[in-house]
Formats: sequence, C-alpha cells, structure tokens
Amino acid sequence: MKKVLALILSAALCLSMAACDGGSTPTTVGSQPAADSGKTDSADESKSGTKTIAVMPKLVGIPYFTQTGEGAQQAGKDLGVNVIYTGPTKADAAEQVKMIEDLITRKVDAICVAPNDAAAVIPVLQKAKAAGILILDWDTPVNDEVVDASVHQIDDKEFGEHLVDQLVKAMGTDSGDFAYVTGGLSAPNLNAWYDAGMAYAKTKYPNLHLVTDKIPTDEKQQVAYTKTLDLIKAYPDLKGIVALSTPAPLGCAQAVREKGLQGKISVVGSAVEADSQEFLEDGSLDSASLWDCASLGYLTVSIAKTMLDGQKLTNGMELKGKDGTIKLQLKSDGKTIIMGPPADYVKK
Amino acid sequence: MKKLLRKKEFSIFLIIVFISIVITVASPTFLRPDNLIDVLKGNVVLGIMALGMLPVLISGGIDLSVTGTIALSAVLCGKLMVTYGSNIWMVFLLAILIGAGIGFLDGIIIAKLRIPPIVTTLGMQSVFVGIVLLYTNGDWITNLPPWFKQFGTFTVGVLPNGSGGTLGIPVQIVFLIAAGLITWFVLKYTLIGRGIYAIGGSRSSALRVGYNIDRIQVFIYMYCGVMAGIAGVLHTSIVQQVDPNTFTGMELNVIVAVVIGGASTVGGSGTVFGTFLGVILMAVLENGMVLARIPTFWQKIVMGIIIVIATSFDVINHKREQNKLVRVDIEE
Amino acid sequence: MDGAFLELDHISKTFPGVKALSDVHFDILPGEVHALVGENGAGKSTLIKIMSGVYQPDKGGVIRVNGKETNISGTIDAIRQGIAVIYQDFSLFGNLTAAENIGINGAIDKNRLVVNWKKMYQEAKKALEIVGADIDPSVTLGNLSVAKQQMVAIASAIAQDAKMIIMDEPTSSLSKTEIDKLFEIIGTLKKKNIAVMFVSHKLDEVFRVSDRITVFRDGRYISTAKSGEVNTDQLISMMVGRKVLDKNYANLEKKNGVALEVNRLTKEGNFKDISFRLFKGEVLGITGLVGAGRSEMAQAIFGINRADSGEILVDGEKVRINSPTDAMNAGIAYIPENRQTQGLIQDQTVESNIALPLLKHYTNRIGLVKRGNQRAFAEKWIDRLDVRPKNPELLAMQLSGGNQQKVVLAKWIAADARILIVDEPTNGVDIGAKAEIHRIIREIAAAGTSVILISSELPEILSVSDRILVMRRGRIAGEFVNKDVTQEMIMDKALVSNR
Amino acid sequence: MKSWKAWKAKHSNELTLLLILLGVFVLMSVLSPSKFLSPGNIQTMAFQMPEFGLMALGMMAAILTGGINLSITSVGALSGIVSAFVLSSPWAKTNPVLATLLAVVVCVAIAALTGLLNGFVIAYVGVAAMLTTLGTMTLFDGISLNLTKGGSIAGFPSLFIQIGNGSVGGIPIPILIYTVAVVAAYYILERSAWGIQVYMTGCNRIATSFSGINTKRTLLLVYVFSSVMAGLGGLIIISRYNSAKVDYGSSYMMNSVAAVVLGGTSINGGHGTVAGTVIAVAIIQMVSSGLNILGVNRYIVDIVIGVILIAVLAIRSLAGIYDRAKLLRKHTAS
Repeated sequence: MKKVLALILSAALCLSMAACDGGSTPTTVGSQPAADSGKTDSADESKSGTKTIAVMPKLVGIPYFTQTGEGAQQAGKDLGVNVIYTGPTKADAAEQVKMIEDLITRKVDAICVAPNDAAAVIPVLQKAKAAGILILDWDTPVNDEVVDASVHQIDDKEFGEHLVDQLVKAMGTDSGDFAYVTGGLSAPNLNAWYDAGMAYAKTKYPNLHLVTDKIPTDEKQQVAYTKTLDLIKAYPDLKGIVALSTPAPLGCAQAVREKGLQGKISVVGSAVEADSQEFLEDGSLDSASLWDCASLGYLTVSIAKTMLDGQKLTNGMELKGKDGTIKLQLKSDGKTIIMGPPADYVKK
Repeated sequence: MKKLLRKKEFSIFLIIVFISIVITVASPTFLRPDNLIDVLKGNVVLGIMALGMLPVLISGGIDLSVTGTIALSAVLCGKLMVTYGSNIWMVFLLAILIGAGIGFLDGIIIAKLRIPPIVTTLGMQSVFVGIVLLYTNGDWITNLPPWFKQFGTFTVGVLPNGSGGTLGIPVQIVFLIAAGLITWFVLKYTLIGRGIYAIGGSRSSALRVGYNIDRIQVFIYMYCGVMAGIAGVLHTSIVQQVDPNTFTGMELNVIVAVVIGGASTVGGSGTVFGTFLGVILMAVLENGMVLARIPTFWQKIVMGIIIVIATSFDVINHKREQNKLVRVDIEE
Repeated sequence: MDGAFLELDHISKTFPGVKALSDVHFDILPGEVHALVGENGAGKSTLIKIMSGVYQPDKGGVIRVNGKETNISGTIDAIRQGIAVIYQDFSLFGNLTAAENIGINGAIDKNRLVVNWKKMYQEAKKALEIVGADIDPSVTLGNLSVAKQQMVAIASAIAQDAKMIIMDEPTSSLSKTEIDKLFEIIGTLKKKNIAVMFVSHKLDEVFRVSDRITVFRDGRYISTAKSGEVNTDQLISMMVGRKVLDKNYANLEKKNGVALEVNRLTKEGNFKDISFRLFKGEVLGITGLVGAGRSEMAQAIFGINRADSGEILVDGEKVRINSPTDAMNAGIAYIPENRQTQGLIQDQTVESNIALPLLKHYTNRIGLVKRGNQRAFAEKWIDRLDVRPKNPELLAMQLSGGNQQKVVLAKWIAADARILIVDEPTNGVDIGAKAEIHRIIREIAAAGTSVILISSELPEILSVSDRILVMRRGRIAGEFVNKDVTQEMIMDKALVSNR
Repeated sequence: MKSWKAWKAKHSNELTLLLILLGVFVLMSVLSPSKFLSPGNIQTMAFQMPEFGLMALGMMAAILTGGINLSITSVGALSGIVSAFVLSSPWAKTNPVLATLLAVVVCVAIAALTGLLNGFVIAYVGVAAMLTTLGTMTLFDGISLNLTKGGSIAGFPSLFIQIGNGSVGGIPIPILIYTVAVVAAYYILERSAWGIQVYMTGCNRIATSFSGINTKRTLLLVYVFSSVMAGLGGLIIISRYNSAKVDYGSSYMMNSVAAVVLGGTSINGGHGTVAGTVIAVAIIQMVSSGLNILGVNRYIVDIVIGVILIAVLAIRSLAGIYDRAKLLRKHTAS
C-alpha cells in the first residue's frame, strides 16, 4: 500500500514539473535563457557565453516591480545579456535571502537586489561576493561596502521632501491638517520618505499639522480606501494626505472621490502613472510622483553590464539608457548612482 | 429576559455596545449613519465569507481554502470582464461556478477520503492560491469595464446622513443582507440545514436518525465556496481592480469573526445573527481604532487582547453552567 | 401468542467468544406493558439491539410483527415497522430544540426539502401533550433535566407513531416524583394501545407498571408470568437462579486496622452523608442501582470531582484530595466503570497503558523512560494477570473486553495502591474472565490491599466481598456482613424505599 | 529478519516518507545535477532548513495534544526582536560574548513566557487552541510592531552572526543547532515520561487524567515547549538575516502545519514521530529550493506542496480504511 503512495507522489512531482514548463515563463518575464536554464540543465548560466545578470525586486507581481522588470528585460535584449528577473512572492526578507542563496548556486555573474531589509541581505551578499559575483543594489540601498554599485532612482530624502512640496502645492496653502498613509510600517524606504518628509515639513512648513501617526495599509488598496474613510471622519479638518507605496494613493483617492471631497482634501503620493490616470482625471488624486520605473530597471542592468565588461564607473560617462544614451550621475563615493529627479504625473 | 441573557450572542453584543460607547465618546462621528454604512461596506466581503464559513463550523469542520476560492473568483471574473466585456450575470455565474467547484472538491475529499477538514482545506488553499498567482503572476487587473464600476457604486434607497443630506445603501450591503437571509433560511428551514446542526451536535445520533452525512458535508463546503466566490466579485466591485495578493491571510479573520460570533469550533452551535455580531465586532474594532485615535502601534495589541478575552469569557460562562448539573436526586 | 404486535422466537446471538443470547423467546401485545428483568449480562440489552435493528440475530431466529414474519434490517427500518427505542443516553441532539428532536425524524422520513416549523411545533406539542409533559417545544434540549429529556424521547417515538416503545432502564436516573410521572405516561401510552417494553432492575417498579414479566438469566429465557401471579421473592429467585454462590470471602471482621475512613462525605446533587470504614485487606462491596451515586462517590474519593464537604482519612491520617494525583499519593487507586473511555487509552499499546500511572518508577534521573524496565514490568503483569494474547505491543483496542479489563486491573494493581476502588469490573465481560477477575481481586486483598468493589451484580458482590454497603439515591441504605446475607435482603434495601 | 519486519511495520510511515524524500532528491538531481547536487546548494539547504524545522517541531508538540499553535511564527519574531535589543545595545559592542549568551537566554525566556500565556488560556481556562493562538498571534505581532515601530533592529556582534551564518568543519552551525534540537525533541517527546504523557493526553485526555496524570500541567508545558522551539527558530532567523523584524519567517506558519501533518502526526493528536516531522521538513525544503534552482516559478512550489500534502494523506487514510476492513474480516472470521 505504502509503496503505491511513494510512486504516486513521484508521479505527482513529475506532473508539476511538467506544469513548470508552461508556468515558469512569467516570473522570468520573456528572458528565455533564464527560463529554460532550469529544465535543460544548460550547466551554469555563465558557461553559456553571454553574461547572466540576476535582478531581484522586493517582490514580484505588483505593478511597480513589473514595470522595472520590463525595463530590465528590455536592457537584457538590447545589451545582449541574460536577465533573470525573479523575486519573492511577498515582501519577506527571509524569502529573499533564500532566493539569493539559490541564485548563488546558479552561478550568475551579477546580482542586483532591491532589498526588503538592507541588513538582512548583507550576510548572503557577502557570500555571493565571496563566490565572485558582482553585487549591485537598486530601488533601496543596502548601505554596506559589500555592494559594488548602488543605483538610486532618486535620493530618498529628496523624494520625501518632494512629496511634501507637492502636497503644499496641491493644497494651495502651507497650513492645515494632513496625514500620512503608508504601505506598511516595516518598509524601510517608505519609512525613509516619511521621516525625511516630516523633518522637512517641521522646518519649512511649520503650520502643517500631522493629525496622527502614519496609517498602515499593508500594501492593499482596499485597506487604504477604508482607512482613509476613517481618517476623513476622525479628522474633519483634514486638508491633505500623503500616500506612500503604489497602491495607497489609489485607495486614498478612491475614498476622496466617493465622498466627493476632491475640492476639500488633496491627495499626493507615489503611484504608477497608468493606474493613477483615472483618479487624476476627476481630481481625487492631485498628483502622483514617481520615477520612470522601466528606466530604473534598464539603468540597473546597463550599469551591471558595464561593470561586468570591466569598465570603471566615472561621473558623466556615456551609458546606454532606456531612451538613448544618458550621462551617468555618479556621487563622489564612486558607487552611488542617481537616476534623476522624479516625474510628476498630474491631470493631463 | 433570562433566556436572552443565557444566549451566547448576548455577551458579544454587550462587548460591541461597550466598545461602541468608548469609540463614540472619543469621536461622535462613529454613530453617524454614513460612517456606519462605510464600516458595513468595508466589511461586506468579510461578512459574506463568514456566512459561508458558519455552516462549516457548525458541522464541526473548518475551511481554510476560502482564500484560494475568493482569489480565483476575483481574478477569473476580472479577466472575463477585461477580455470579453461580458455582463454582470455572466460574472456572478462564473464566480458561483468557481466557488461550487472548489467547495465540491473539498467536500468530496473530506467526506470520502476522510481527510480531516483542516488538512484538506489547507492543502487546497496552497494549491489554488498558487494557481491564481501562477496565472496572474500577481499582476493587478485594472481598467475594468465601466458598467462594472457603475455596478460597484450603485446604491439603493435613501437614508438621512447625519449632516442634513441623504445617502443610499451601497449594493454590496444589499448583497450582504441577502446572503444573511439566505443562510438563515438554509440553516433554519431546510432539512439539510438542520442536518448541519445535527452532525455538529452528535454525528452518531445524526446517523441513527437517518441523515446522509456525506451529502450534507459536500453541500456545506460547496456553500462556503459559493459565498467566497461571490465575495470575490463584490470585493472587486468595491476596489475596482483586482490585486491577487490582497487576500492572503483572510481565512483566519473570517474564522475569528464567526467564532467570536458564538459558533463553537467543535461544532453544533452558531447562528447567522451571532455571525453578524462577530463581523460587526471585528469591523467596529478596525474602524474604531482610527476613530478612537488609538496610536497606530497599539492597535494590534488591543485587537489581540480583545479576541483572547472575548473567547475566554464565553468558555468560562459555559463551564459555570455545566457545574450546575444534578446527577443523582438524593433521598431526603 | 395471538394478536401479539411483536413476537420473537428461537432468537440467538453469538459474538466472538461469547454467546449473548441462546434460543430466547419474547412477545408483546398492543397496549401491553411487558417487563424484561434479569441481572447484568442476562442478555437484555442484546435483545433490545436485535429488536431495534442494531444487531441481526443468528440464523434460525424468527421475528414477527403483527403476525407477519419479517426481519429488522436497521434502526431506520425498526422505526418504520413501529418499534422505537429509548436508549439510556436517549440519542437526542442536545444542541437542538425539543420540537426538532421530536419532529425531525418525520421530516427526514418523508425526505422533505424544507422544514415546516409551524407543523413541527404542532406535532411536537401534540406529542408532548399525549405524553402529558409540560415542556416548551422551543427550549433547547440540553437545558432540560434528564427526566424531561426522556419525555422528549418518548414524545418523539409517539410522533413517529410507534406501535411499541422499548424503555431501557428508564428510571435509572429519575427522582421519585419523576418516576411517578413516567408511569402516568406509560399509562396513557397503554390507553393509546401502544405496547411498552419495560427493561429494568427495579422490581418494585416492575410490579407497579407491568402486565407481564419475562425473566432472562445468562442469555437464556427463564419464564414469563402475569405480574399478579408472582411476588418479589419468586422473581428474584428466578433472576438469581438456584445456583449456589461460593461465598469465598476471607473471613469476617478482620480488624487489622482501618485503611480508609470516610466521614459525612457530601456533594450536592451527587451523594449525601456518606460515612464508612474500610479495613486493611478487606473487600468492601458497594452495591445499589445504577444512578444511586456510587460512582460519583468513588470519583470524589479519587479526586476526580471534589466533594463539597466531609473528610477522608487514610490510615487515620486526614488527607486533602483535589486531584487523582493527590489520591495516588495517598495510595488510592480507582478503576473506572467505563473501560472504553475512562479506563484505557484504546489506541495505545498494552504496555504503555499498564505503565502510565507508574511512569516515574522507570524514569532515570533526567526523566527518560527506561524502556527495558518498562517492558519487563509490563510483561510481568501481563503474565501475572494472564492477559491474552501475551503481546505488550498490541493496541488496547485489539483485546477482548475481558482482557482489556485485566489490563486496567494490572495498571492499577501494579501501582500497588493500598486502597483500590474497582467500579463495575466485570461489565460486559465473559464468564471465564469474570471468574478470573474475581480471583485476582481476592488475591490482592489477601496480599493486604483494601478493595472497594462497586457492582450492581449481586452474585459478584456476594461471592467476592467481606462486607457489603448498599446505596440508594445518594445515601447509604444499609450495611451487611457477608455471612448469612442473601441477595434478596440486599435487593430489598437497594430497591424498596424503606418498607 | 523477523525483528527487521517488526521494525519495518512499526516505522512504515517514516520509511514511506524517506522513499518520497529519496524520490524528490533523485528527481531534482536528474533535472539539474550540476546545480542541485553542488556542495554549495547542499550547504545552502542546510542553512535554510533549521529555522523552518524548529518551527515545525514546535507545531508538532501542539498538534500531538490535538491542539494547534498558530502563534508560532509570531512567537519566533517577538522573542527574536527582544533579544535583538540586547544584541544591538551599545553594551553588546564592548562585550560580545556575554551579549550573545544573554541574547540566547532572553530569547528562550521570552518564548517561554508566550508559551505560558498560550498554555494557561488553553489548559486552565479551556479555550480552543486554535482560537487562543489566533488571538495571541495578533497580540504578539502587535507587541513586536510596537517594540520595533516597524523598523528592523540590526547591528549585532559578529560573534552572534556566526550562529546563523558560520560553520564548523564545513557544517553550518544552524544545522548543528537543529540536530541538537531534533535529538532533544526526540528524547523529550518520545522517550521522557512527560513526553509519553503528552501522547497519552492527545489520545484520550480523560483516561489519562484518570490515570493520575495532571493533564492541565502537561498541556501547559506543551505550549511552553512549542514556543521555546519557535524562539530558537527566531534566534537563528535574526542571526541569519543579521537583523530582527516583525514579519520575518511569517511564511513558515501554515507550512509548519503542513510539514507536521505530512510527517504523519495525526491532526487529532496522540500519534506522530519526530523523525516523521524532520523528514517531511526535509522534503518540503528540497522541493522548494530544488524548484527555485530550476528557475521554476515561485508559485509552483506552493502548488506542489499542497498536492503532495493531500496526496499523502489521501493514500494514508485509504490505507487505514483498507487495514480496518481487513481487521474486521479477521474478527468476523474468528
């Protein structure tokens, strides 16, 4: 009886393996080499002539990181490198570390990681480095000597301050009640924006008054929506909301729209242009600020490629960017790259 | 009156009243009809899933796979609308079919293979959640057809909102009420519904009386599935896009709500009214936390404490009653 | 017999190892109350199970309903043929209302989709009125007293228009007044021309209600008599038979010190003013009817449910017993009445069952169990009590009733408690094992252990104990020295309110 | 030979699981010899398994009594966070050895406390384990959140980092800790007097207490044990990730239930072996890293695990029904 069990299970496994053939493509969006590297055991990615660059987002499957992924894949095609774009299914540092460990096993040439938690990935990145792998971080800095280059879409401080400026612009006044709605209490970059924004507001706009501690919405639009409704009621004089993380602004805007408070409450935040369009239209969302996600992904790969080719990064060097060549903005430390100021999307 | 006091629902009703008072003191807006409507609307999904979970718990089972069901329903319905336009009827039909299908699988495995419900549904959950994310790669489904968005914001009737104007009842709430009535009817008036209570009360007696236990079990899980399926559509109608990742961990909230509402985890007891109270308690807590201006970082702690206390409270009451039983009538 | 509603002839039932019934006869007329009496193990419950379709009789038996030969394929079938059983546990739904408990069978039978509560309540009301019980149909059954639950059970039988109702020990846990009420009900059933089979130990009740009385003994049919034509003593002698009891009690009044003394032990709703002394090396039999509060009392002494007042002295020392652990430390052991759920852990091995109470005896300093010793120990006791098969690795549930009971005994004898309380040790155990168990009890007593033997089987009590206490309705009704005491004398104390 | 037969019969479940494990291993190796079989990967798995394994052992103890411990990962996180405060304190910089030791002690102590809370409510108040632990899960998460304000606590002495990342003679320290914990768990649960009481309580609480065993106390301690295992898991996690944070390892909760049940522990309590759980953990670990290395979609992993779980239990219960039928036939025959 038990023998049967074992057999059936192996069968079940094989089946699921078969399923993988169809299934695997999504996470490694369109990057054939990476996709089939599993099944036909093409030994190590490195052996197959072209370099392999692994780009790991905080998590796969949210619009923001899907777009960065597309950028990265684009770069892969243009620059003739294999790009593996894969990450955990939820923003869990533990999962991410495991996957990096597996990437080391896959002997990739470079790992570009957007860490869920900077400190958490340092040990594994050190392992990677020991294995002779080029280490980059992007989206969120690791802040450790282990990384060879650090790609910043923008300086967190600047962005946090920028959002506050946007809010003041939207409100048309620099005094009144406002609130922060954030994706999660434990997201480092969101917290960085919040802290920077608050510090900035205190000094520059002393009359802005934060009504309550930042409200968490666990990266869910629906939660942002209900919490905003609560906010609106709890604080009748609320004039503005700064929404951090990509789903949050949409949720807030939805609440504002539903209550018809477009005129009264201004919402600004970090959102992907495509999704925010409709809310920008009816003014429930005053402005969405974000960098061009695709470019970020592209730039990251492009820099990794340059370094793998053994070139040294220099400030102002010419580099292939998503839309033609760009000049590299390198900070004095020789490894921090700033992509440029954010793009603000407003009602067209 | 005494009978009322003995009712399980009553203790939680008291807790709700108490908390509501606290909140209202902190923020009078709490009792404004528009707030209450918002609170309700925000918890329609939880409520409908709870109504589906209720019969499962009454029968002494449990269903962790609802998360997979609601996710699959939301995603497939979303795709259906985006790709084929389709219409509201097709959407709900699809949702119901999905729910019924998954529920049927659960039920068959539990009834025929005799795998404990918690294990079966745990496995099913990871399978279907996996399938959903595999299919969507977690990507959102946006720009749903306008007719669906209109459906989402559709309201019926008019109530005075605290501040002079009027407001209508969102269609989602209508669904919640309908689901409540249906569940109530099924549980109270159908033979199968009574069978659910019978199984939960005493499986052996239920057999002796002649209930077809397997059939009833399959029905229970299908019913739960269908409710989760419908919840999926309603969730989409509120949020107006589909985020496949948004449902993770939902099953536990649903179970807590139902059990707080007086359904026992060993089966046999539980009412629609109680479940409503359970959902409302959870909703009021969520909503009140912000209104009552409880610091963000204390909200979860308060939540946890209330859950533990509420459940202990009930158990202790029950024990006290048991001790009163007389075994032998003593000769005087 | 002509016009009988139900008639059984040449009914036998054999189980692996045991012949529960051999060639018995029973019949019952419409509107008749026919009592079936006999000691435990006389085969009463087996017959009931056959009548209610739980068991199928061996080949050769004949069952006739309304003179037509038939067979009762299952519980549902029994109900369809008009035979309803009221089990001691009633098999009702405690979480449902009285009305539903009464009405639901009908709904299921007709396979209705929708339940018509109005109708159900009406039927329930009607049935309850016939029974003459003032019970609100909408009340949850669990909140009703046992007596009321029983009435509901009867009502539900009526609602299924049963032609015959079997009552298994119906008065076992009813109060005096409740019993009177029950008999009224039986009266009304008679008027409705419903036959009632009344199964009971309590002879005074039997005489009160029944038209005819049938006596079984050791799975055999003894005789049937009109209740007017026999008296208590004749009946008792029929039940007991003229078999000579080997009163192998050690001796009387061996006064080598008091092992256990209980003073005015009282627990509300369980027992009252229990006082007695247990001497060293003595077997003290405690008998009385089921539900007289014997087990409750024993469990209080063992600390399972605490007594409200009164004191317990072991070897003259006053002891506080709030938990079984306390009791064990005081040297008291209790072998519960329900072997299946309380005495044994069915799906664990014989070895671990025997070893459980004594774990600490074969654990080393760091608390690990010395398996070798444990095995040796288990085997020793399996041997000494001759548990068959002699395999410590078998699961408890794989043993026959008798051997299971031996395992339970072993478990506690091994714990060499100075005071051993044995509650219905031979319940559902075949004759051979029974004798052995008796022998074992005597042996350990001879070895100096004091034993309290709780049993409703008088021959057992008489053949094993030195002294005998009789309990009735939560109190001690009499005490005998087991010399020239007869079953009749004991029965008399146990059954009949002071006459 | 006969004794071998007996042994085989007794451990058929573990053997079956081993067979499956072997199957998975072979399958993965065939699909990707150069990577899956690489020492690097074997070591990686050795680093990854312990934290999960410890959680599973904790979960197993709870399930053995017919309960469940949904707060297990929250306990891990909370106790990890508290000891992280010790480790990141300026004092720790100066004397790392003491700090590391203290951290371990604190971690275990906190875990034990949470266990006492769970155990008290479950054993003495009598609330269903599932409910209790659902409530405390929220509570513990809340406390962790409150302590960390959502951020992560980092900056531990390098000595402590070794616990999670170092290895002696090529053997990762976590796996050493895990091995010790497994052996300990085996002796505590399967060989000690208390452990036997746990199994007995799980089988039949009434009969056990009628045997003079204080089942309430036993139950209480079970949840303490469960929490302590989770605490150790948490310790390894924070060391591996060089920081402590609320949601670390949250993904282990339901997985550990799956592992325990897959390992042959009955969800109704009373039966199950440490060995079974350990093998099941290994299976899940291998499937998930194996599929990762193959570059297979992350989501497939969940699906595969779910399928394996149901398949194994289905066949187990069918086998059970089959055996019971056989037993019955034997009886009726005699």
